[in-house]
Amino acid sequence: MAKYKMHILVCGGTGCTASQSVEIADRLKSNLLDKGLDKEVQVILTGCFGFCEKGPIVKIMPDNTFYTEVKPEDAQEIIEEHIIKGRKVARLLYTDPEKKEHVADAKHMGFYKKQLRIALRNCGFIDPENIGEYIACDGYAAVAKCLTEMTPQQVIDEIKLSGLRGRGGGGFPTGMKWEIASKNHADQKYVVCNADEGDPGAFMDRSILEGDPHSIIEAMTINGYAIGATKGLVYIRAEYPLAIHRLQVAIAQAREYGVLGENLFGTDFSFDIELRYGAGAFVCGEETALIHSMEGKRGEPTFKPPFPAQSGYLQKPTNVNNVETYANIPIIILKGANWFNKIGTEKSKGTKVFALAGQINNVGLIEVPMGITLREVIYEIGGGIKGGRQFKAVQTGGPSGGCLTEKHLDTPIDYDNLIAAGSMMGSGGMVVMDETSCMVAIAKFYLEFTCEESCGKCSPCRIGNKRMLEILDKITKGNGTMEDLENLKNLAGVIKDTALCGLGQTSPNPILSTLTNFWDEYVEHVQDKKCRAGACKSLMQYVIDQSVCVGCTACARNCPVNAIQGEKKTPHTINTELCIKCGTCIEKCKFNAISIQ
Amino acid sequence: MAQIKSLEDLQALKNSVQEEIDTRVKGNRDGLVQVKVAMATCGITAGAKTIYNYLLEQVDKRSMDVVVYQTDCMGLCKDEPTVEVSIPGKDSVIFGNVDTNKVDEILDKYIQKGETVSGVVSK
Amino acid sequence: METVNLIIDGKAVQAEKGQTILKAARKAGISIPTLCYYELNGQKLENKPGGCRVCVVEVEGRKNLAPACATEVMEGMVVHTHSLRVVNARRTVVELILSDHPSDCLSCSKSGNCELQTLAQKLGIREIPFQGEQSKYRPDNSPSIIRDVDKCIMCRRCETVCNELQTVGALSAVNRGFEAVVATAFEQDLVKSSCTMCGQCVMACPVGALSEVNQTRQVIQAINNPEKTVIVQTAPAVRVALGEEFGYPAGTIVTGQMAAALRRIGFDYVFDTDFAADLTIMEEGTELLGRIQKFMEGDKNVKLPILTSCCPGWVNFFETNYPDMLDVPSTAKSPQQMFGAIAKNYWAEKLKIKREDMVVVSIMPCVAKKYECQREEFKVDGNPDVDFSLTTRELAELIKQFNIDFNSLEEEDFDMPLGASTGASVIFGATGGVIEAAARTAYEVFTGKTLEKVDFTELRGLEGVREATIDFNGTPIHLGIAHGLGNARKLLDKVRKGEVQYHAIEVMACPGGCIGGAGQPYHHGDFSIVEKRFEAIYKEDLGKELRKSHENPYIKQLYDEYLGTPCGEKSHHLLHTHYFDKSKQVEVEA
Amino acid sequence: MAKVKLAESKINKIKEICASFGNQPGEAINVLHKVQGEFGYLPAEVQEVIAMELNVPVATIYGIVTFYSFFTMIPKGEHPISVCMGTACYVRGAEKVLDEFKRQLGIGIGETTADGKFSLNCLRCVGACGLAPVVTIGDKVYGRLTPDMVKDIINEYNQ
Repeated sequence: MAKYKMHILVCGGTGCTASQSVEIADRLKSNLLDKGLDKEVQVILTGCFGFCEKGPIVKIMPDNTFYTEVKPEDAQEIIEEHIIKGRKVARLLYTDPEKKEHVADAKHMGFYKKQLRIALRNCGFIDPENIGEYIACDGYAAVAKCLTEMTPQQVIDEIKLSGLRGRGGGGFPTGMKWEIASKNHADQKYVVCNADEGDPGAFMDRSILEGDPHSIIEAMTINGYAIGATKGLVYIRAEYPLAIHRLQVAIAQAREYGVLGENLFGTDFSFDIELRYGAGAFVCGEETALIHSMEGKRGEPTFKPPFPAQSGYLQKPTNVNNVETYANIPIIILKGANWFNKIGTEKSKGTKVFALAGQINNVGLIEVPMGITLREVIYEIGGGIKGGRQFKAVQTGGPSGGCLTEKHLDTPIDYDNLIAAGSMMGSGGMVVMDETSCMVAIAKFYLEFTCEESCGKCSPCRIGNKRMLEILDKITKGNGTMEDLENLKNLAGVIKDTALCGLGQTSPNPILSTLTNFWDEYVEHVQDKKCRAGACKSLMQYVIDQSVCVGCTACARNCPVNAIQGEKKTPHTINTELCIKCGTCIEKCKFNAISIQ
Repeated sequence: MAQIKSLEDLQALKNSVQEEIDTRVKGNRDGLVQVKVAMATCGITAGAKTIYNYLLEQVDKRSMDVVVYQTDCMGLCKDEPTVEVSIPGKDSVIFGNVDTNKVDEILDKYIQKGETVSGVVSK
Repeated sequence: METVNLIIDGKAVQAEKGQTILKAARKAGISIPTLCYYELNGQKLENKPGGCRVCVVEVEGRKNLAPACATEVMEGMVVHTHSLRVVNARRTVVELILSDHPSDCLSCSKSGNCELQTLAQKLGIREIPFQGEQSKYRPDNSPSIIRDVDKCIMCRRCETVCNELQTVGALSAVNRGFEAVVATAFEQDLVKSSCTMCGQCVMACPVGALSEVNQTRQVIQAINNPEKTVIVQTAPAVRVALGEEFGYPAGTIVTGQMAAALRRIGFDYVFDTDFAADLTIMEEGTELLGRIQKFMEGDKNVKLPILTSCCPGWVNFFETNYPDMLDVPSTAKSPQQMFGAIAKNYWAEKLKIKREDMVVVSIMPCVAKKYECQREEFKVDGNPDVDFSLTTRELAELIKQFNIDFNSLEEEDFDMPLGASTGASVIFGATGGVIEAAARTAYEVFTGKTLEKVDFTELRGLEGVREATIDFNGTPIHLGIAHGLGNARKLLDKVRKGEVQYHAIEVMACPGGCIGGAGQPYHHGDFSIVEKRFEAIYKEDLGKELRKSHENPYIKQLYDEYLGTPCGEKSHHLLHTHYFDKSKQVEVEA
Repeated sequence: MAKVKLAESKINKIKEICASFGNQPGEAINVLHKVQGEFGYLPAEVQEVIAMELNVPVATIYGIVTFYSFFTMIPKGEHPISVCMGTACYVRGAEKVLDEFKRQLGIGIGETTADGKFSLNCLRCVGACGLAPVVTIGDKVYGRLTPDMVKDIINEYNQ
């Protein structure tokens, strides 16, 4: 078979697929066929490149040319210019926002420079639907090594030594978790991959499943071998059709190639994997709730202990790890714990994938070594704040996390530092906010989410969060009192202290952290009835600029509640008591004399 | 497809598929020797395509850690086909009027042994 | 037994390994308040979702407060059950629950029996600092049970009882978050669900979300209507529990005071359901012997075992779940309905009044009886044999409404003839009692001999499923007993599959039988109360002069004067019934 | 005898799906996924039949259906509109887009227009955060939306 001389990698992640990347790949292929180049140039639909802000992404290898925001109609030009003539299509290249220069080679882009891709090592690089490509990148070599050269205890020891901690939120040491499960004896044990990513704005697990599904299969098999389980289950969100498809394809291929099934690598060890579908419940990310959901029940958490490692799925010892955690496993086995534990900080080893979002230039999925600072992430990788506005806060950890401020920008990111700062790692959402974001409204946004996703089992979460939301609503509407703030503080503390599961215990974090870091803003809402970000509609006031108004009466005539007074040809005024903030006056004013304050 | 039943099976399979992905792997790695063939219309007319194919073939044959790719016209149209070689830490050089023999020479002498090879048209 | 040492509130405590902090503390005399926790000791039922968070305690070294009901003790644990942190959290949690609970305590049916009310009082809550939205649901009025879902606090007790203890499955937690509540499928009325009206959910509910339909007002109206002759009958289990409502210790027998109180209230005749229980034995016993006789003669069509049919919750249960076995249970009506039929026919004829002018009221330990007396087959031209069925609790309420000083009442007797009874009928109130009563009579009828040992102790007990073989003069008679519908299901499934062979099976829907009925004074999960009622029932039996139903002279008189023979034509018409298929069926839509 | 009325083809389909999961109660969620995939929603009658086939109380099935936001008892519109309310979309103005859809269609979240053409829902992060705010209609994804684009989008489906 003739070797392909060039490879065109087209991002086949959900984000890029949503903006027609599949069609781009098809057009590239048909253009190649027309030019008779289909045997020389290969088009591959890969997993997510991470740089979603500028999707769809097309990358040409081996010269590493990175095209952004490609449209199907660009396919012809890419083939005719780049492939045939070797001329890069300049207009599709990434432009450095600061230097205003085109950056051709992806390695030199600010977005990628500081990243270290371990969990995402194969995403955006291999064809996820081709097991051969995974094997070519050392795939299944780790499980082969475990099964043929290592005892289960050695595998556990290696993971323990690596210092890997759970990437799903809690940060529990993975090796220790495996060890507990291995020591509980039972006729049947289970390995469960938690792919019920529910954190709004976090999509690393989905990207890994879409871009490198075999790494999860391999890691789960290693996990099964280590703890003595022969059955694996992936609990995956039904809202992730592409990830489900890729995983199904990968499982079928793995079975066909004999790396999943009976007597793996000629040993006595057998392992197989099945899929279980989530049905839209954030709380199912909590492992006991997840297990109940897999058993076909309401996904309500139960008190631990018993831990799943003692009594989990169908009351059998069960080890639950999240997708990103698993993605780290094969490479740790191959490169060794001592390679891995050199990356990161003292207590947090390796890398972490973050979903960078919000008012930032480079929205996307990034993987960085633990210990990197927020400043590096936001300004170097993220390319700074959109529109050159002022940084205000960064929210990490999603609904379970908190808002960090300017003073935390140089804190090295790791599990413990984030908790100490009043937030948490969570699954890796990172939302950057500028001065247009109201911190009270942001706390309310997260609480709305928690309220909607609360399972309702325990009273602090079911009723307490609702009451906190009502208080926040009151405050954003300008009806809050200082007593409300006191109640809010007490409630947040009690909910954190008494809720049944992790979701409930962490649900007050967005409030607690904003109360701590943005107390003034709360007080402003309560005492001055002002929202400095201009985000709380009820606190906004319509004002007529007396120096601009000519007294044309257009506003007064059109005001539906007669809130505007003034003599003809003299500046008008708005009676704020009557004003319903409908915006009609602004629409009618020809002199831009009316503004919102 | 025969099932993978041992470490050796896996290694054998890996070797057979490695090649397909090699072009990509090399592109992603830093510190590799880069060989670029100017493949604009002028170059192709002068036979750059044959050179490009021959380069790929020979790099493979020699199992060299060299990444080969095409590039735009280097502006040395009179010397086509041209090949630019960049060795990390050294200035890149461009060889003109390259034929298959010259390719062998570039690979064996210039890249592997660091010897001087004639035909450099530009530095 | 492995033990661990821990310190609770500064006190060194030794506890069993695996025990919860709650139980260890209770054993050490330290009380920790609970709300959702519910246990029926000995009945294998424990509801501990860990949901209310009222029982949280501080465990040194732990980040969060721990629920005492679900946290196991550990060696060296140091627990604080009433630290400032705990008290503040507990109080806030109860305030939160109250903030989503209607404040209509004054008129709530559970007032005085409400565990939330007691808790709020104990914690000294005088105001609720949180105002906000309250849950609003449509009320559900079934013939027996009222669901006021607005009051549901998601303790899940009813759900656990309905699904695990009773395996009825009418209730489930539905929705999520603030909207989460325990409800029926599609939030329909209970009558449209698989509910058997057993009422164990009412018994378990700590608040007023589930309660019985109260009919005291209609009864007072009937009593005060000069046109009506109002007759009351009282079930066996009532007399051993009613006293609890007036401060007597559990297990106190108040039969005489009860009869006196009923007379004070103004009932024209104070009769006893026990009379009808004796009658039931005559009918059901005869039916059993008839089936055994036919079986021994080789009749292949005879249905054995015979199943008792006194319990209306149980009848509803098999009509819904075992429609293929409708010809297996005895066709004998329950004592309540037999009494009603006799009262409105025999007794009305004696009094020379029309049945429409007679009102029959029953006092029952049961809420399903309210449903039973309204079944169409127990009505004649729309007039029911039993007009109103009140629970033990409603009777207590009635007594209180009439300002009767129950505790100082002189004991009185029932009126005759329908107030005459034997010890056999009294034990109807406890699990195993019906089958024992039947055995006492059947033995003598079958063998023609006098039974020397009246007490069949092998049939007694509170184990969920029991069995015993009784020697009928050389013929072994195999008997099965189940109480609690979950246990009944276990037994019936075995019968259906032919795995077990019995001649007769007694089933009672409630744990303990009628003494643990849902119409009895609330025991709040303290099953030792039911155990004491159990002892009292057998004490009452022992104190009776006559202890076999067929020896009841008025029963003999009734047959001689009116009915003829047991299972005869007249009996068949008045004292027997038939059953309906109440299972759900899929029908093809045209 | 309480009767549940349903078309024969539907009854058979449900039975077939339940049987394909061995009529195991533990497979309830998988069954509900499949059945909803088949009929688009899970009306009471359908839940009754599933409960019978899996031999679990229908209250339990209803408890599951009402727990998970993916399951619905209301038929979706011909063109189901889902507005992403993930953080990235929220921060970039998804709420305003949602309000505009509500206004234009005259329906609230979880509702379907009277003509059965559109239904409106919120969802959490489709992962197209680079395109925020994002709306999906059927399989089609609309990114970088502003409220003034809403009317035209609806018109696309109204021809």
